[in-house]
This record gives sequence, C-alpha cells and structure tokens, in this order.
Amino acid sequence: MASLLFLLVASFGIVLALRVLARWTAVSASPFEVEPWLSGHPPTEHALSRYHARWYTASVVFLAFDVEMLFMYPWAIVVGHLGPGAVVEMFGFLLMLLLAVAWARREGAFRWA
Amino acid sequence: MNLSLVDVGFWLCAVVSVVAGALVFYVDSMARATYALAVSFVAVGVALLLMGQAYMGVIVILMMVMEMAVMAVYMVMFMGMNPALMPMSMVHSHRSSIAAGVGTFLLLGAGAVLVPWPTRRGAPTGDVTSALGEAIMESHMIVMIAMGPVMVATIVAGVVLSSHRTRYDRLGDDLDRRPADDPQPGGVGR
Amino acid sequence: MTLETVLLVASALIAVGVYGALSQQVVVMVMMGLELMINGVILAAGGLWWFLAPDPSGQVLLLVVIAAMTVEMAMGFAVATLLHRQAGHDMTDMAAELHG
Amino acid sequence: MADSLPLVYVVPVMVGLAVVSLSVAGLSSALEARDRGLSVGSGLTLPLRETARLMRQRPRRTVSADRLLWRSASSAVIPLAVLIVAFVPLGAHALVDHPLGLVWINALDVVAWAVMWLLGWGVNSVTGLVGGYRFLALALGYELPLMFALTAPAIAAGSLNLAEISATQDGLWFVVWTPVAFVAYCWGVLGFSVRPPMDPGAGSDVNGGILAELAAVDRLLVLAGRYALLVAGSAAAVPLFLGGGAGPLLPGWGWVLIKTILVSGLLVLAGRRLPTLRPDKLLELGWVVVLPLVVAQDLVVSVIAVATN
Repeated sequence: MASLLFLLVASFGIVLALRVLARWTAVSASPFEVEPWLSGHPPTEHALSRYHARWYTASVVFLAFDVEMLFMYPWAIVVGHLGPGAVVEMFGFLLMLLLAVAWARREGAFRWA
Repeated sequence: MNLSLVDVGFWLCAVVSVVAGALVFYVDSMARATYALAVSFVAVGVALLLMGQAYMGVIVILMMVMEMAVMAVYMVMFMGMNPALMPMSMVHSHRSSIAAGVGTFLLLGAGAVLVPWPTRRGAPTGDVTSALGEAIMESHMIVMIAMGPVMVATIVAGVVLSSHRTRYDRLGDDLDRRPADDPQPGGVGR
Repeated sequence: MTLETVLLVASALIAVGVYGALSQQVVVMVMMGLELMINGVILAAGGLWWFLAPDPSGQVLLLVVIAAMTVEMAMGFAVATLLHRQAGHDMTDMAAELHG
Repeated sequence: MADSLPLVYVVPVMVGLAVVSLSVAGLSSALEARDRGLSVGSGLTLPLRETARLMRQRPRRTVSADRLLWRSASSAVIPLAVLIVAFVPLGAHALVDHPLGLVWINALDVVAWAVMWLLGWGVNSVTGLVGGYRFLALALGYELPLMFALTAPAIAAGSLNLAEISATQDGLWFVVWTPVAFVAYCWGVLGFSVRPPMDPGAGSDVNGGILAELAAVDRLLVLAGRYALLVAGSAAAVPLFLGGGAGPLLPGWGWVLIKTILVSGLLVLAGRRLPTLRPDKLLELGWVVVLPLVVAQDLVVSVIAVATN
C-alpha cells in the first residue's frame, strides 16, 4: 500500500511539474478565455441542455448485471480446487443472467431509444 | 498515545469520506455532487483496505466509481435545471432534515460509544478472498442462489420501467417485424 | 482506529445521508442520500467484521450490502427515467418525436 | 506485499512508460504521415514536436467551464496509466505486488469512465459533452466483456496476483487457450484508452469530443495520457496472457518490455485498419455477441482448471 501511495503522489507530482514548467515555457501563462467552438455560432444555452443520452435502459441492465462481478473474482480463485459443483453453480447463475439479457434485447434495451 | 500509519490513514479517510459526503448536498453543480459522492465511496473503500479487507476495499472502489459515472449522467439529464450556471437550492424541510440528521448521528454515535462491544473472537484467515470464495460456493451458497433471481428480476423490472417502447412497438403486433422498428438503426441484425 | 471510532464515522455518514434523503426534492438526489447511508453501513459492517468476528460470513454480508446497493441504484434510475418520461415534456420525448 | 520491488525502481518504470508511449505515438503518426504521402521521418518525430508546441502554446479556457473538474480530469490520465503499470510484474515482481493486482487493474480501468466523462463535462462545450456521453455508451458495451476476459487468466491460475498468474503460464501462454478473452481484453484496452477504433468519443465528427477545447499543457497531458493508457493496458496483457517475463536470454523485465511494445504496436496497427466503432452499433454487439462468447471462454477455462486440478 505504501508504494501505491508513493506512486500516486509521484505521478501527480510529475503532472504538476509539467504544469508549472508550462507556465514558464508558454508564450503567455494567462489563459485565453474563449467561447466553445460552434462553427462560429454564439452559444445560447448551456452545453448540457442540448443533448440527451439515449441509453438509459442499457445502463440499468448494466448496473444489474455487474453485481455478478462481486462474486466472480472470489469464485475465480477457488473454482480450481472446489471442483465441478462450483462451475455448475456459477455458470447456471450466468446463464440465468444471459437469458435476462436476451429478453432485454428483445425489448430493445440495447438500442437507442 | 502512539499513532500508527494505519491510524493516520484511517482518520484521513474518515475526514475525506464525511466531508465529501456533506459536499454532495452543498455544491451547486450536479457533476460535482456526484463525484463528491464517488470520493466518499473511495475513501470508505480505502478504510476497508486498512481494515484487512483487501477484496472488499478494491471492489467498493471499482463498483462505486463505475456507478457514479453512470449516476452523473442521470443527475445531468434528470435534474431539469441547470445549476452549473446558476446556484440553486432544491431543498425542502431544511430544518427538520438537519434535525433528523443530527438526531441520527447522536443516536447511532451514542450506540457506537456506549454499547459494550464484545472482544474479538477468532482471527482473519490468511487469505480472506479465497475464504470468501469458498464461503459463497459452500457454506453460504444460498446467497448466490438467491442473488440470481434477484438480479434477473432487477433487469426485467428495470427494463420494463425505463423503456418507453416495448417489443410490440419494435417488432409489430405479431412480433414478426424484421428488422425491428427503432428510432435509430444499429446493433446486431441490421 | 478502534471499533468505536469506525462506528462514529459510519454514523456521521449515515446522518448526512439521512439529511440528504429527507431534504432533497429530485429523485436522483434522494438516491444520493440513500447511497450515502449505505456507504455508512458498508463502513460499519467492515469495522464490525474486522474488530469483532473476522470470519467469511461477515464478508458475505458485505457483498450482499454492496449488491443491494447496486440493485437499488438500477431500480432508482429506472424509476427516475419513468417519472421523467411521464412528465411528457422532457428532452427524450422531443428527441423521439424528431425521429418519428 | 513484502515482494514488491524497492521504490527506486519507480524511476526506470516511469521513464520506460514515457519512452514506450512516445515511441507508440511516433509509430502512430508515422503511419498517418505515410498514408498522407508525407515523409515517415517527420511522422516519427511529430510527438516530440507536438510536445514542444503544446508546452509553448498559450493556455485556453472556455466561458464558465468547470475548471476544477476539467483540470482534475486532464491531470488524472497519466497517473492512471502509471498506477496500472505499477501492478504489472517486471519479471518475478511488480512495483506493487498485491494479492489482488488483477482486481486493482479492473478498478483502475473503471476510473477511466470518470476521467473521460469529466473531460467532456468540464469544458462546457456541447461537442465535449457529446464526446463524454459517447465514451460512456461505449464503456457500457466493452466493460463487461473486459471484466470476464480478466477473469479467464484468474481462473486458469487460481490467483488474482499478477506475478502468480504469469508464473503459472510455464510453457503454455494463456493466449493460446484463451484467445477470445485476449481479444476482448485488447478491445477493452482500446476502449479505456480512447484509441481508434474505439474513439468515437474523441471523433473528428464532434470536433474532437472529449478533446474539444483542450489546449496547451492540458491537451498534452491528455494526448500523452491516452498513449500511456494504451501502453499500460498492453503491459497488463503481458502477465495475463503472454507469459509475463518468460523468454530466452533476456532478463524478465526485458521480455515484459518487448511484449508490451509488440502488443501496443499491434493495437495501434489494428486501430488504423478498422473503422471507428460507433456506440449505437456496438452496444448491442457487445452484449449479445461478445459477452456470451467471453462467458463461454470462461466456462472452457474453468472446466479445464477443474479437470487438471
């Protein structure tokens, strides 16, 4: 853990050093404030008000499905010596989920809607 | 009082998690609120790491960062106004909520301090993760078995609630329209 | 780091969560409050495991808490989407009409 | 974690990551230059010249950008890559030799979700935000196959420690009998490093998407960080699928380096050959074709693991 912490600090330190260095090397350190590029149109609304994600249903399916990873990793390291029972149990579980995914697909959960 | 590195780390995590948690309801920006909650979760994950639960710590960080990334989208899309540009207060019954919060803290905190906790029995096994793997496959198999239907039910209920077009809208009344009629083409079978 | 301090921090997290869940108007913000409460529960359960009974059962319990939280999020998002669609004047519907 | 490499090794590892990332960037721009009929040499040196240009450029910011989140995101890409590399064993040991190295790598690649979306959000530009949403939509497609692909070596080795996983592949690399997992993993690496063909989030049709409005040192950190993430992901593939430091003559770290360069070079080449994969096309493909294939791969691996135990 200590070395992980050290690396975290060191890598952010490098980033910070680059930022400080850029203040010296740049033609001017004061940021140039611009409007976002919109082919010359002036922005009239905030950026987020013009777009809507179309994959809400897919994200719900994703959140439900990814719970399975909680069980998958501890299972992965013991399946070798637990034997066929563990394989059957986990893949039965996954098959059930994949059937739910197939059902969700028929409902159009993975299409833009 | 001798303070070990673990103690320092824990107090750091404690402060970060509570402050970030409070910021969720203080900051004006929806993205900042969501990512403050993510920081709070990461701090709790690190605290779990310090308490000898490596797998739980990492998996909390993994799951929560992922979920907060999705959460941010919902925050931005469904808040219905634009607090990134204008500060907002979307709070009701502010005083009673604060009272409830303080009351909760006093009650739980008093319990934490006053309950005569038993001493630790047993010691952690050498490899907590593989012990966990064996537990969910053998002694606590019922958890896995129960979780399967729960997740299937979540997928089904979630899809039913969140999609506004059903299979009949897509595939026709006899479910035989191919390719399906979707607002935007894509995916498999197109 | 003792059991008492861990539980105190967990109570603080739960208390902030209670405040948020009660005071917020928007569904997604209420969910954030609930999640903060579950965050406290995760920390408390982890502390109890470590300081009282470090056997695998406690870890399985933690897994269930995390799983419950994820399920809560999925259902919360689904309900939020439903409410938003029912409102009838949201961007999603407008976008769908444009495609018509 | 007593087996972690001493901290002095941080310096060579970071320098190595920087040099390999620069070389991969050079390869990419040299191929680009060749396709445009320019001299290959000018392409090879382009990353260095770009670095100098961006360090010289005046910083820019957009009106009412969320500067805290934008700066945090552009600062986090390179540290993310460094942390992934920290878990990769260079021979017998890694900088951070954690029993759950594999889960850590998964957790770190998920942090890319947050970072890339914040890059798009912070700028307060519609093209940036669209890029962020595209990235997330793509992530919903590639992440589960990536997770199951990561599980395959763990099942085969019965461990989540990367050094143990690479030591188990004595003689027979996992890539030989887990090819589907390897491909799904590489697909995920291209996804979280936002490299072609998984780069609609940074596509030119949305004015650079998450890269829109980034200038000067901010842009340098993100562009360099994308290559560093690609290299870090390729480096993690080495202990997972390619036998780690196994190889004749050279020491372990030498082989890890060579294999990393080969994998990241191949990923750059593949990116130039394939069309950009759009999230609306890919989401369903990822869920109903790739995901079951990777699960089937895991089934094969676990049956073999049970049979040989």
